[in-house]
Amino acid sequence: MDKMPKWADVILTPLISLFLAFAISALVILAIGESPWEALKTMVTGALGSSYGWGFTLYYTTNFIFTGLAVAVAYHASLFNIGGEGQAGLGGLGVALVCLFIPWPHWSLALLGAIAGGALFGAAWAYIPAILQAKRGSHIVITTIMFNFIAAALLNWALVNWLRPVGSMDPASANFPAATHLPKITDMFAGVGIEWGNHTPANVTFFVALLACVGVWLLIWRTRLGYEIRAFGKSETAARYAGISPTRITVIAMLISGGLAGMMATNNVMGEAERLVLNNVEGAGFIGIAVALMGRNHPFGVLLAALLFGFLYQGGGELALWTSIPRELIIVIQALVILFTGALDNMVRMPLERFFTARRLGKRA
Amino acid sequence: MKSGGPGSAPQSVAPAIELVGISKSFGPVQANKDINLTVARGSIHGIIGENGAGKSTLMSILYGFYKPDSGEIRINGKPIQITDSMTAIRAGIGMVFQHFKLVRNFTVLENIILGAEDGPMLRPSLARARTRLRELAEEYELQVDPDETIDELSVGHQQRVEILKALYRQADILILDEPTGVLTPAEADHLFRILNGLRDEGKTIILITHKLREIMEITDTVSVMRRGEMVASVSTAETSPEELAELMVGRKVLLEVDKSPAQPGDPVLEVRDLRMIDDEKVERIRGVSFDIRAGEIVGIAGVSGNGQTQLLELLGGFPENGAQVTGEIRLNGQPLDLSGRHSDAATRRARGIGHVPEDRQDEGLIMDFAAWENVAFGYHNTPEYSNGIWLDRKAIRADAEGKIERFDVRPPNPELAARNFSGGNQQKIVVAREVERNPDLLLIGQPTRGVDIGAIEFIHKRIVELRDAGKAVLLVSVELDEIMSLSDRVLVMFDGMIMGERDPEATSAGELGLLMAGVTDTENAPKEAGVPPEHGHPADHPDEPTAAPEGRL
Amino acid sequence: EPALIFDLGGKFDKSFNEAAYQGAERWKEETGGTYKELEMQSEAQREQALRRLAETGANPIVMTGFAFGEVLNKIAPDYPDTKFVIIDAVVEQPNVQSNVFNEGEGSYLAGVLAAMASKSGTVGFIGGMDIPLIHKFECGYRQGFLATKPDGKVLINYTGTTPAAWNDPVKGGELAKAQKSQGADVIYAAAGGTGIGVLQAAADEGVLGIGVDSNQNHLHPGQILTSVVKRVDNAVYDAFTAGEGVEPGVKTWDVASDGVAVAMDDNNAPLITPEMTTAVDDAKAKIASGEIEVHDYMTDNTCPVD
Amino acid sequence: MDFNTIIQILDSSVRLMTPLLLACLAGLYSERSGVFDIGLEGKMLMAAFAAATVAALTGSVWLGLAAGIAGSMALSLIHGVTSITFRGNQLISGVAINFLASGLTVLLGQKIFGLGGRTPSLSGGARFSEIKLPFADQLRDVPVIGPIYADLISGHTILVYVAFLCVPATWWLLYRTRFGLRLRAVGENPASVDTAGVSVTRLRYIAIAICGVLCGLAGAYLATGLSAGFVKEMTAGRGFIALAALIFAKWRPWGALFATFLFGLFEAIANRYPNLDVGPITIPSMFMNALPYILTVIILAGFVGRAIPPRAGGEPYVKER
Ligand SMILES: Nc1ncnc2c1ncn2[C@@H]1O[C@H](COP(=O)(O)OP(=O)(O)OP(=O)(O)O)[C@@H](O)[C@H]1O
Ligand SMILES: Nc1ncnc2c1ncn2[C@@H]1O[C@H](COP(=O)(O)OP(=O)(O)OP(=O)(O)O)[C@@H](O)[C@H]1O
Ligand SMILES: [Mg+2]
Ligand SMILES: [Mg+2]
Repeated sequence: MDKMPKWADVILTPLISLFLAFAISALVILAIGESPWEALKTMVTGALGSSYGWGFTLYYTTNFIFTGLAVAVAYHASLFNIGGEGQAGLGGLGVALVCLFIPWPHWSLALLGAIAGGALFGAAWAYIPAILQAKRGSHIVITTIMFNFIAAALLNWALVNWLRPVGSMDPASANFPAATHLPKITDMFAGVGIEWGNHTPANVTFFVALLACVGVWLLIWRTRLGYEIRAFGKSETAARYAGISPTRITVIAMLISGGLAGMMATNNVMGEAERLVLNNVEGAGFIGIAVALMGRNHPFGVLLAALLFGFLYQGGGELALWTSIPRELIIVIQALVILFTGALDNMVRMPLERFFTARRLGKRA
Repeated sequence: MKSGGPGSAPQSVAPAIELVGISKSFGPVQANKDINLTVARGSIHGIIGENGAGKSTLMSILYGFYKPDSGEIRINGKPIQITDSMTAIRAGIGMVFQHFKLVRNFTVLENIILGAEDGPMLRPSLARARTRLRELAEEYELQVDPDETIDELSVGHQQRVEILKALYRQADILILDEPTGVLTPAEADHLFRILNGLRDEGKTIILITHKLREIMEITDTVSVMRRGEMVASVSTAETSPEELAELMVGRKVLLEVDKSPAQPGDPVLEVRDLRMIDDEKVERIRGVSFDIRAGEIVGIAGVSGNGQTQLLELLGGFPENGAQVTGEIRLNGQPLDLSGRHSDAATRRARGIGHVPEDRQDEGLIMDFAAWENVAFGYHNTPEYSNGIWLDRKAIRADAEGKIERFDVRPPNPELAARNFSGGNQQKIVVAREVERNPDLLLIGQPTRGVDIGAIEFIHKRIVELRDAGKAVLLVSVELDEIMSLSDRVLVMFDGMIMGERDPEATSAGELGLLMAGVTDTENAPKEAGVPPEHGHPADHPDEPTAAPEGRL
Repeated sequence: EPALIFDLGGKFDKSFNEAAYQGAERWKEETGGTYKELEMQSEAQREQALRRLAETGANPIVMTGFAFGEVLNKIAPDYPDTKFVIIDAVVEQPNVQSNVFNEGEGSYLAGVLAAMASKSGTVGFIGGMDIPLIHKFECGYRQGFLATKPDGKVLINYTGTTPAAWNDPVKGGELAKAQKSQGADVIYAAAGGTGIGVLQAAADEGVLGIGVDSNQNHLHPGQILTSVVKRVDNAVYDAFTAGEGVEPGVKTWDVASDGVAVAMDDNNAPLITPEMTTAVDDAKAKIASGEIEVHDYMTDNTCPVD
Repeated sequence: MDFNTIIQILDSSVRLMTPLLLACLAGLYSERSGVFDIGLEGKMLMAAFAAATVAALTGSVWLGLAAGIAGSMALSLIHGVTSITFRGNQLISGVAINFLASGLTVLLGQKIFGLGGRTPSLSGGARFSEIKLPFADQLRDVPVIGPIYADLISGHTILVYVAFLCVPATWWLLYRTRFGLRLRAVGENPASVDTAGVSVTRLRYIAIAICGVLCGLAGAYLATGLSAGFVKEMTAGRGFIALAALIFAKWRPWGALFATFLFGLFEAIANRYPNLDVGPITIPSMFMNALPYILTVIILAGFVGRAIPPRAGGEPYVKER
């Protein structure tokens, strides 16, 4: 017996929280002397008002889905993977190597290759913290933080000394060959004769991300492995009682997590930049933490949260581009959204629960 | 000065406790409904009721842990608003919770003074507490080492700490919530002697228990709760266990185990010279050898902390991390791996060992999983429950529904998280899962701890049925009654060793109690020897010379 | 209406974005015109920003930073009527003007000055993120220094490998102190916001600092030897002034054209001896004439003085 | 490596470790009370900003310090309201606080100074200056002890000494006072504190407030002690390193001193030897920059056992569900 109907908890609570977050954001905008209404309009039209805006929103969403799923999978095994940033970065290296050094006949094969390469490198980067946690008890939070820094150094070195074409200013790899260029969503629509979001970076990887959501959902709630991951995440002693090996689950969960983070590179590195640039992850790894926590570590929740963050990112970008509002405002709005929907949800839920309980008791009487 | 029934106290003396119209709900669950209760000063008052009847809630309200939705509390005749535990403590109330509220990595002394310090500095408080503790220990025979950390103490001693905490705060009214669930008979007797002493001093005691024997033995008056309501308050002298049981459950309950003599077959489990050294290099199991044959129940009696837990876990395939195991175990004549990949619980299950662990909440169940998911726990990789890499959710659900029905799990809702079932029903889920696999060997630890009498009856029946189907059962319990009535043979463990074997028909609780305390010469032992030595589990003290158990006399 | 796009560091990066901003502001002040400005927030926005500006009719569109090179190369052909101006990269398109700066030459001059100002014979260089562009500064500096003081020593530090390397004045200050304790008495900072910490620490420790990109001499008057200015402001100013008539092709800003220089003003006048002035002028002339060839690190990832 | 170099490296370590130490102790109070805090970074950043801003506006570093503490406390309060009063997810709240600080500092900075989030450079009384301990100059020439005293021990800003004093003070508070006993208890088993008649909420709020003060000191030290003003994102991940150090230290004050010293030392060494020659190869500077992190992982894996966090950490205290 629940205190309030499920729909209220799933829909009403986040909506009210979101509303509160935006209300406070409006106050902040007022405080810096701008018009909240204009800001909202710019954001909504910029991010959702046109297929063009959607093209960007979905691109960012794709990134956040991958990093969000990465955090979520590890979280189910009660491992707090803060290393998405580094794993996605290494994933970029994997994708770059696959695209640069293997002559692909067609993008579809290249995509599969890149997914494998990105996942492999991302997973490899998660493997070390995982094995240290499992065998040596080194706290995964520290090791993954450290591995973010180490990944940055490694990527920097690889780009400057190895992958950068001689004479290029840019610490970036050469451009990937044309055969590896992924179709943009624009192209896919054009195929059926619809003009949609010209020159936007959203590409076929978005569908890979959706598949990843489904895959993670199946993995966690439908497979034996997922069952073991969740059981281990809830109680290590109970897992051992049930014959589930803590080492094995720790390592596997982190490999999957790192692999998902690494797969993000198919979107930003292969799908958008079409070469590997420095700092290609741009904080998406950290946003993944917020996305996963807000999405309650459920793939569908992650998808929604990623969309929300994609919207904020693109809408905020528009805001910074076309109004005099500094781009940092978006970070503040993101913070408020995270705070209200993720951490202060009980503030909304408690009165709601009281309301529904009172109503139910009233009915009964 | 012992008061009689509730009505017999002179009108002039106000009762120690009066609860008037107390109601409390947790969200939609009404845990207490309009409860009235009067407890006379200087009496021992028992409260009984099924799991989830609302006993703990009521007492927690009295102690200020929960706030009642409505109702009034009067202490010594004066109405009082108990808003938090501090108010309760000031009003002279002390409570020993069902689940102890101790800080596990603190010393006894630190736990005692927590919240009752004399001043901002610790040293003087600790010094005073040390002296006072010594006095209390002497006065009430409640010896504990003040510098031991709680983690190192046996449950019995942890409970002493809780009682000392209350006495240190000069409690006049002492509430004990299921205090004997974790004690040996000797420890329980000891506790009751203390309680009697306290009552004689004029203190008032409320005792919650599931054991009717204890109610009959020690209480002056008793109240019965059912589904949040107070259904009866009677004088103990004027009632009987049968009547109480019926009041509690709402039907007649069989209080004895009904079983025919065992017909043992071939050995199922053969254990030879089994040793286990834990992570901290302490030898927890010290050369244990025994057999269990098909169609018999072997009970292991012992004070908790003497290696039974470790033995059960080891046989079940999950000895604590870092443990080293040597010796030999054969199941149906085939050796079992003691270390390496094939010594895990999954392999043991595949070989036909079922296991109801001692701790259902931390081991036997995933509390956040739905009941149906827990039904597959440990067996999720078996063909019945899986399809390739997938979990066969339909099959598991169907099986869960069957089990819930057959085991009368309430509420019969497979979607409900394990956490939301009462302890007894949680236990039924675990027992259903393990027993219905028809294992060749069933390991079962503390099967009825904290479980109400209705459920106990049911679980005992299932265990006997399994035995009658020709399976072997290894039962570990601190309940001597349970051991003696269920087992066909009884082994007693002390300090990691088996002290001896007894026939339950031919032995007595006293004799077993002596063995449990490490006394093998049970003929000539003095009576007090049944009380375990100060440190409940000697294995925690590797430095102490642990000579042959006889030397302990 | 002209437009200016700043790179990820933002227009107040204490570096070339800020210089570009100043150039635009100067143009605005002098002509009373208006311009559009944009700050990048993510890599993916570059193309978006360029296209949207081009579509709204901004012309010319000026952008700072090599990171725009790729994108510009891709989109310039789509807007043949728009003129694009890129700073710090070469894009070979008919409607693009590429502005490249010979930072190495400016740094060479700073190296000469450092060598003459240094009493200990040891000087320092602190770079921001460890990337080739910054090595270019480092290499020129070392060449200039060693040409003047062949047995001297240059200490080199980079702040880090993440973008945080540009915004860590604390680490910058600590690196400056570490270099000072190893004997450095002139420290050149090419590290954006981190450089502020370097210059501060140098001033606190009583050694000389050298600023970068824009004239930073005023930050600690009398304690900053000079600043290697990169006239991004002029590049922007020129582009804005030329308007739609911006000349396509590569425009090189070097010592000869005063596109890069060492800043001399009242703030550092007491530090600059006449000999230094002569030496700098001399080196300038020789660089212009080709007699001194300042090696461009980026061409082969090496520095000849290694 | 001669003696002088060692002194210099240690001296640098001390400066570098100070903000880490303060933040680490801040985290210690919060997490010992059972409230996890990954928002140390944000609080430090906010404190650095507030301190620099007020110091720049008033010219007084002390007012700046007070403002820094207030700024950090404000965020602490948010964390308290979400995770104690409303029993929200402590990790999410921490993440939000980091975002909030990162955005607000620049937004407010831009509004106040128009320098893109930077504050003007501080000078004179708006900065903490170095303190010369008595007899530092006279003792300098005494062998061994002289340089240690004059160069290593003397000559830091007051906050450095405060930070180091905080270690024994924290130890004393934690293990010798009533408050410490209760604090440790509430992080292990809040129900034990509650049933002993002490308010869990109050204790946790106090712990969080102390955390705010210490983060405030850390941030103020960054902006007004180590450097002279605020630059956006100037904490540069130090809050996360402090968190790592806290786990490393197993939530103990002396451990915190040791762990943060190690981080400071590694960074100082990497600063001093940007390109380390090891026989045939030279380690590129990029890897020297990552050296502190690599060494941390190695030490963690090799020498430090399992770190067991306070048992009640991360979980809000819920009596009635
Ligand atoms: N903290 C709580 N939050 C929500 N519901 C609770 C809580 N504690 C108890 N309940 C509800 O109140 C009812 C009464 O629980 P209580 O613990 O008082 O039972 P009990 O009689 O002590 O049972 P047992 O014999 O098993 O100890 C339970 O059925 C449960 O649903
Ligand atoms: N905090 C809580 N939230 C929700 N339900 C609770 C809570 N505490 C107890 N309950 C519920 O109250 C009932 C009885 O609670 P209690 O903790 O007394 O278990 P129990 O039956 O006594 O088991 P045991 O005696 O083995 O501890 C169960 O249904 C349990 O799920
Ligand atoms: Mg109870
Ligand atoms: Mg119970």
